[in-house]
Amino acid sequence: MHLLVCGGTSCRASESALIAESLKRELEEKGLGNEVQVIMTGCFGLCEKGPVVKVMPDNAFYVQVKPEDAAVIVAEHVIKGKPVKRLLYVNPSTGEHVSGSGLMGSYRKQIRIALRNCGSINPENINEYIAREGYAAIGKCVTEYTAADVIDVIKNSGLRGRGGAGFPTGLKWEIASKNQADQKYVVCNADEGDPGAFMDRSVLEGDPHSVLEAMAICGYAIGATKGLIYIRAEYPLAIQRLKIAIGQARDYGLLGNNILGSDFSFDIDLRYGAGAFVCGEETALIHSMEGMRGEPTNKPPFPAESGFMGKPSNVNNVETFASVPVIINKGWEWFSSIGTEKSKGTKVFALAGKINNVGLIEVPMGITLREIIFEIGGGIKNGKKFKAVQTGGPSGGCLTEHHLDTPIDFDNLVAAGSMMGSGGMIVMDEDDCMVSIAKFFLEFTVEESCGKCTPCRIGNKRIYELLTYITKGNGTLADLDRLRNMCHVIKDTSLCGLGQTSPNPVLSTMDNFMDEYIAHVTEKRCPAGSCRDLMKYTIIEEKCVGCTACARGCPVNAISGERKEPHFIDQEKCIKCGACFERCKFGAVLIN
Amino acid sequence: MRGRMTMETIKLTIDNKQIEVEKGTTILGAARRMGIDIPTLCHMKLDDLNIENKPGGCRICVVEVQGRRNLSPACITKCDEGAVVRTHTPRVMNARRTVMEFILSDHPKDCLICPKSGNCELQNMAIRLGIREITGQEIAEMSTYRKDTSPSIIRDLDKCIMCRRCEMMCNEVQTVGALSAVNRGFMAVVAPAFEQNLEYSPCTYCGQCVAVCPTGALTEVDHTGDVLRAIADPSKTVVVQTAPAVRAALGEEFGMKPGSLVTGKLVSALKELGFDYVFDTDFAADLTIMEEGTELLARLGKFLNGDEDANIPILTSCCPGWVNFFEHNFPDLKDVPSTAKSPQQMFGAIAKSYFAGKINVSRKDMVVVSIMPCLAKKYESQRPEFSVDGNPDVDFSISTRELAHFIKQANIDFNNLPDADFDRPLGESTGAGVIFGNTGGVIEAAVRTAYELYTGKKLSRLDFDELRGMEGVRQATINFDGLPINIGIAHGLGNARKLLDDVRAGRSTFHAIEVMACPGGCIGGGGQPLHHGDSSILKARARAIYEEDKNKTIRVSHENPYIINLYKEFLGEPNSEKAHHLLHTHYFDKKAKIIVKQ
Amino acid sequence: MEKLKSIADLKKVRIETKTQLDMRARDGSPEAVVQVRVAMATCGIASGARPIMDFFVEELDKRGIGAVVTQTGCMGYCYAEPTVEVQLPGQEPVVYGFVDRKRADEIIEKYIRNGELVEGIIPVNYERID
Amino acid sequence: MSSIKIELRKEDVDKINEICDSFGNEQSELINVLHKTQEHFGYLPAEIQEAIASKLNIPVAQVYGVVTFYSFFTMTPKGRHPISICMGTACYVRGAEKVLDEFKKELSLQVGQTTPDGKFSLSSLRCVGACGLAPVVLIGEKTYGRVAPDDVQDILKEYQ
Repeated sequence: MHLLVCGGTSCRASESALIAESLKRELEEKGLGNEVQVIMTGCFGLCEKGPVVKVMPDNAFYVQVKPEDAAVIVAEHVIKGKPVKRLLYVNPSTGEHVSGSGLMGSYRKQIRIALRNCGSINPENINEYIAREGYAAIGKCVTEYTAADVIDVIKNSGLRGRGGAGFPTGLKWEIASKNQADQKYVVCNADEGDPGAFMDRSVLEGDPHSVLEAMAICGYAIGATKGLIYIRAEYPLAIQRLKIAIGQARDYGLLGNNILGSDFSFDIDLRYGAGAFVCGEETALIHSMEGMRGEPTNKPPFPAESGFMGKPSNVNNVETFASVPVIINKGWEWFSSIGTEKSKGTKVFALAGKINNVGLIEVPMGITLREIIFEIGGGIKNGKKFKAVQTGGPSGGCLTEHHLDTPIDFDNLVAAGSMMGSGGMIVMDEDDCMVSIAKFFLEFTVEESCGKCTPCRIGNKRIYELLTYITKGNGTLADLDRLRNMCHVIKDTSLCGLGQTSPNPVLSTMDNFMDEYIAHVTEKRCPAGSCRDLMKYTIIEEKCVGCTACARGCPVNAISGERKEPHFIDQEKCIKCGACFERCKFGAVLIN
Repeated sequence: MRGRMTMETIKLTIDNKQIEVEKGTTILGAARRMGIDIPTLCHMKLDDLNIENKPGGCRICVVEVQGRRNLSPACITKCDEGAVVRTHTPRVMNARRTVMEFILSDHPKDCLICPKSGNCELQNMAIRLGIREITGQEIAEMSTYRKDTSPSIIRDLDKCIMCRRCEMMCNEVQTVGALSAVNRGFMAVVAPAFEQNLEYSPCTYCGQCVAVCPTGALTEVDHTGDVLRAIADPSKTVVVQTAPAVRAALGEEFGMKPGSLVTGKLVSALKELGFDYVFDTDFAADLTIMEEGTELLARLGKFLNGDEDANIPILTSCCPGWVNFFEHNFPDLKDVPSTAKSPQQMFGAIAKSYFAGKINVSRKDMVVVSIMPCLAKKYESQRPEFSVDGNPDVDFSISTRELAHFIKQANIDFNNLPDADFDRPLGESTGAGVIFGNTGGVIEAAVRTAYELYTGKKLSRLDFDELRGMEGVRQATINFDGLPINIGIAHGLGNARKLLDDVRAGRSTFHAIEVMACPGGCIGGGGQPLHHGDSSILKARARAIYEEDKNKTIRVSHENPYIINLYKEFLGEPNSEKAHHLLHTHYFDKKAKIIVKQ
Repeated sequence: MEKLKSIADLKKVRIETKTQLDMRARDGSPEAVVQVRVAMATCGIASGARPIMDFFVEELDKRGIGAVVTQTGCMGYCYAEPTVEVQLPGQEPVVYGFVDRKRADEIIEKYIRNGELVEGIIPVNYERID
Repeated sequence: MSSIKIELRKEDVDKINEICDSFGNEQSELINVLHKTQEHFGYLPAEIQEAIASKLNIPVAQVYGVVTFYSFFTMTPKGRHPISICMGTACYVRGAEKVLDEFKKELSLQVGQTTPDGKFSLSSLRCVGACGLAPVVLIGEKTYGRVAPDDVQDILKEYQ
């Protein structure tokens, strides 16, 4: 028998280590030290109800356990085999105590659809994919469905594009299917470029066949025989696994002519991106695949009309494709039963930032940010206070605690001033300055702007300069109005999605954290204490013992004072490097 | 109107007014038809020439379309049925103004001393939008680039606004490929490979990039100072020649309507400026016809006799941009073009030999200036093979635009000048020489002479309408008294490339091909008054050239009495040894080469 | 590899592979083995998963334990990389996080040999659809 | 005359031709050709771009336009130990900027530069996807996770 004690940060904070100690002591006393083991584990994702103890193999799940409960758990459950009812987890929807494996579903917030095979099959072995119903969906399509049937299934499922704006996938396929041409293309957008997002890469590395199969299904539906995967060259492992997968699929005849004995033929090639974020935009991506600068062009014409080499092309991203085979296998009814009214199924997020359980998660649409951050994510690192979460990368915005209980779906995120984007989710705490965060994203956009249209090429640069100016304490209230106007014009006039969304990080932080902007311009103060130019280091006379450590460590000799006398920082000379603060053992250096 | 019946039309409302347009019309097109002048900057369309620049990049032309989330660029947004468009709401006007401020925030403010001042589309837009200040300029970084001066063109990319017109001209129209958008984002700019100087690129100096640049980023090298100094130098005899296309365009610089012929005023102005002799490049054009026409007939004769080395088709060689183009791109075909020098260089060679001798001035004391519609002529005049002991046949080549500035600086009231005549002997020309300024003109002039010399008959009709027009590639078969001669014409180097590819592949059935580098021919040259995207200006100039031809008493080159005299007194026969020495040239392989290191 | 020319061919591969995998996992079956799956996505490899995988392959062999060590994709626990899933015949798989050589050695000696859980378990916090 | 001449070693010309041939000398394969070429030569100097342009029959200006558009392509040789600091959001909020500053200071280098001895080059990249290890630094193939500015000196010492 094993007693698993949650060692996640949040449970540790509520004395889970003490609980483990108590359990061990109780077991020793009862002479069970060798038979029953107490193990500290990682986070169960139930931090709100922590500390958590799980008894194996009985699967009993105790919540909000206190150190003094150790005795009763050992005495009742371990020795007598009777679960301690009052500590058992209560299913919030039924109000019943739950034990055993029936409990699993109710506390597990994640459902893996796109990631269904990631971390379970060997991605370099096609047989393992086939063993998990792999290539059954394309088989079903070519033998049982017409192209129109396939489009209907996808339309009815309510699947929306996972790459950004959430355009209905079935509708996109339908448009491409209706455009007649001698050649059409299925394009997989694997140019994942959001800084802090790696969902697509994980799918390609963990389950490449699901994407290949889905592209073939799409080809069948729209009448294309050629597929292209546009993948970042910075993803060598994903490229390698895709190549292996394509090779194996060809060997089996699952790509190539007359797939599974049908009339349908389809093959896939790789095209490499070369480090340009704008190539995530589909027209830019197509130009890049044609060997040109990845500059976007006006839509219409949409790729469905005139895409790669001027032929009708359907572009979807990796995660969208990865969801397709399951929908065919399990039916649209099943898929559309998950999620919210307008956003069906699940979404993969790369959860990162100031959070305990950094990782890749897949959650049903409609889950709240609170559930993601405080349950799955295990709460904020180092017990700090939650401040904001950034979704949608450089195109998205920051959401605050007001949004914690908003169900997440495409439309709610847009209404809240952010967007789904590809699924980066970066958590920020009280130490993060929101003006600096906005500046960080703008720096990214400035670097990644293709330079074709004026607002994005010059406007974003001007926003970035103004944000820098503000974080140095030089801005005025009038600058904030100017900033907002520039943001609105850039959104309103830019050529492609990159420019049209690039001001979002600024606008959303202005909407939610205006007080921080005002503090920067009126008080010349950074409330989060992160803007270096606005920091002021002073020495508290009473605490300073005159050890001279700070003065010796100061790179610009800004600190003076006699030995054993309080020291003093010359603000004119100080470069705010923080060396004195780090060196002082007496807490005498104060940062304002 | 009857043809319209089958055309699908679309009804929409712009600024509360209804309009019905053909399907596929842009909002900009529809608005212009209604007299609503939506401002544009990067967009440029030369109707008839099939040239359009529409990257949709500047975002000045944005308008509000009801139901659309964002503003739409009028230049590339097609009209939708029932659309409601507004072009001057506060939202639109604020956006347009802010975008303009963005552009200006990254543009030098040295308008007063900019070569484009007064003729700058960006400046005009700033005036039109009433920009009075650029907020935040103090903290705005500007993108700066190395300046580059080539023999013909000055690039000051600090002034580039990324309209991409030059890139489009250089690649799509001319297929020269010297320029490309380079870098990304704020530092994106149009430049040659490795941001090297144009001299190290396959640039032909056709100047079409300069002709379309809306700002002072691309301008011509200004030689008017050199010319002024030469005129002021009492030891120099300064001879000027003026190209045919100049007289059909110069008036525009003085507010005259496009197509005004100003030959007489032009001669007066040049005399006022102090040139010692005012001559006409048309004279040299007639000379060119004698040489090239003779060469054509000789090669044709060989060809008809079944000689495999006959080198048919013969290609014209008057256009220096075109010569540069085939030296870079078709060096394997460098024996195909006529060896005749261009009129500018023939003139220089004759002026500094025949004429200098006649007036007893030594070569080094004679300065030959050319007024050209062209920037490649600047480069051509500097080719080493066109000089004798370091003394060039043509000392300075200035463009129509430079001449206009020169005239203004010299306090000459151009519009009220009396007409004057060219000096003799190098100022007399025929109608055939005049039409060199238009696409098709050189070959038409050559046909007039070749026909009469070949058949020994007089042409009853001198206007070959089948050789005229604005189609990029044209062909016609002229009946030389039973011998059908196939003529090909291309203007714009991209069109020339098509014909050259055929020649290279052995598919060409032409006996003679005329190529002019610039769309429309010399009337659309890179040194002409800026057309700012209005192709009706080019057409008016073309009409003026044909009008001048019509007004001439002599319209075939071989009847020019001064030409006849020149051969009699000096050259002997066309294609004589002396003529070859002075009036013919050879070409070089300028293709980039990879040398394998041992 | 032979081409799969029909749904039946595909089914055959599926059933064969499934049976083989099931046999491996079933306690008491002649093919039963310990299965070790190492998360070898970029994040895992960046955190040192490759030497850990090599360690399992070599050590299990050296210590005479019948096992299949395979690579797999991202399990999602980026904060706890490298992560390794161990499945003993007849039992639910257990995921271990922060696996270094020391912990890998412990996993072999305690968990694989004796079925004793060791520190570093990561509770699986998602449902996987089949 | 002013024809441009590029000097290249025979084996380099052969290699470039081989790469272009392997992509059927298709102009639309330019980016793939550049990838392969950079993989072989380590960088894409002007002469090599000229040779590619000539082989694929496209203007060299266009090749240069593409090379300068994509941040993956470089015209300067990387150091023997290329250092890349991840500047993805996750790394940024966990202090990647300070780590980058420290590398800049220690090596007296700016991003995109190589030390005069050719030993180190410094670049920033967007996201290596090891967000659990943020902030992340890559030196060659080796990944360093949870790097603090104080660790920088020690890391560099490994390459002394």
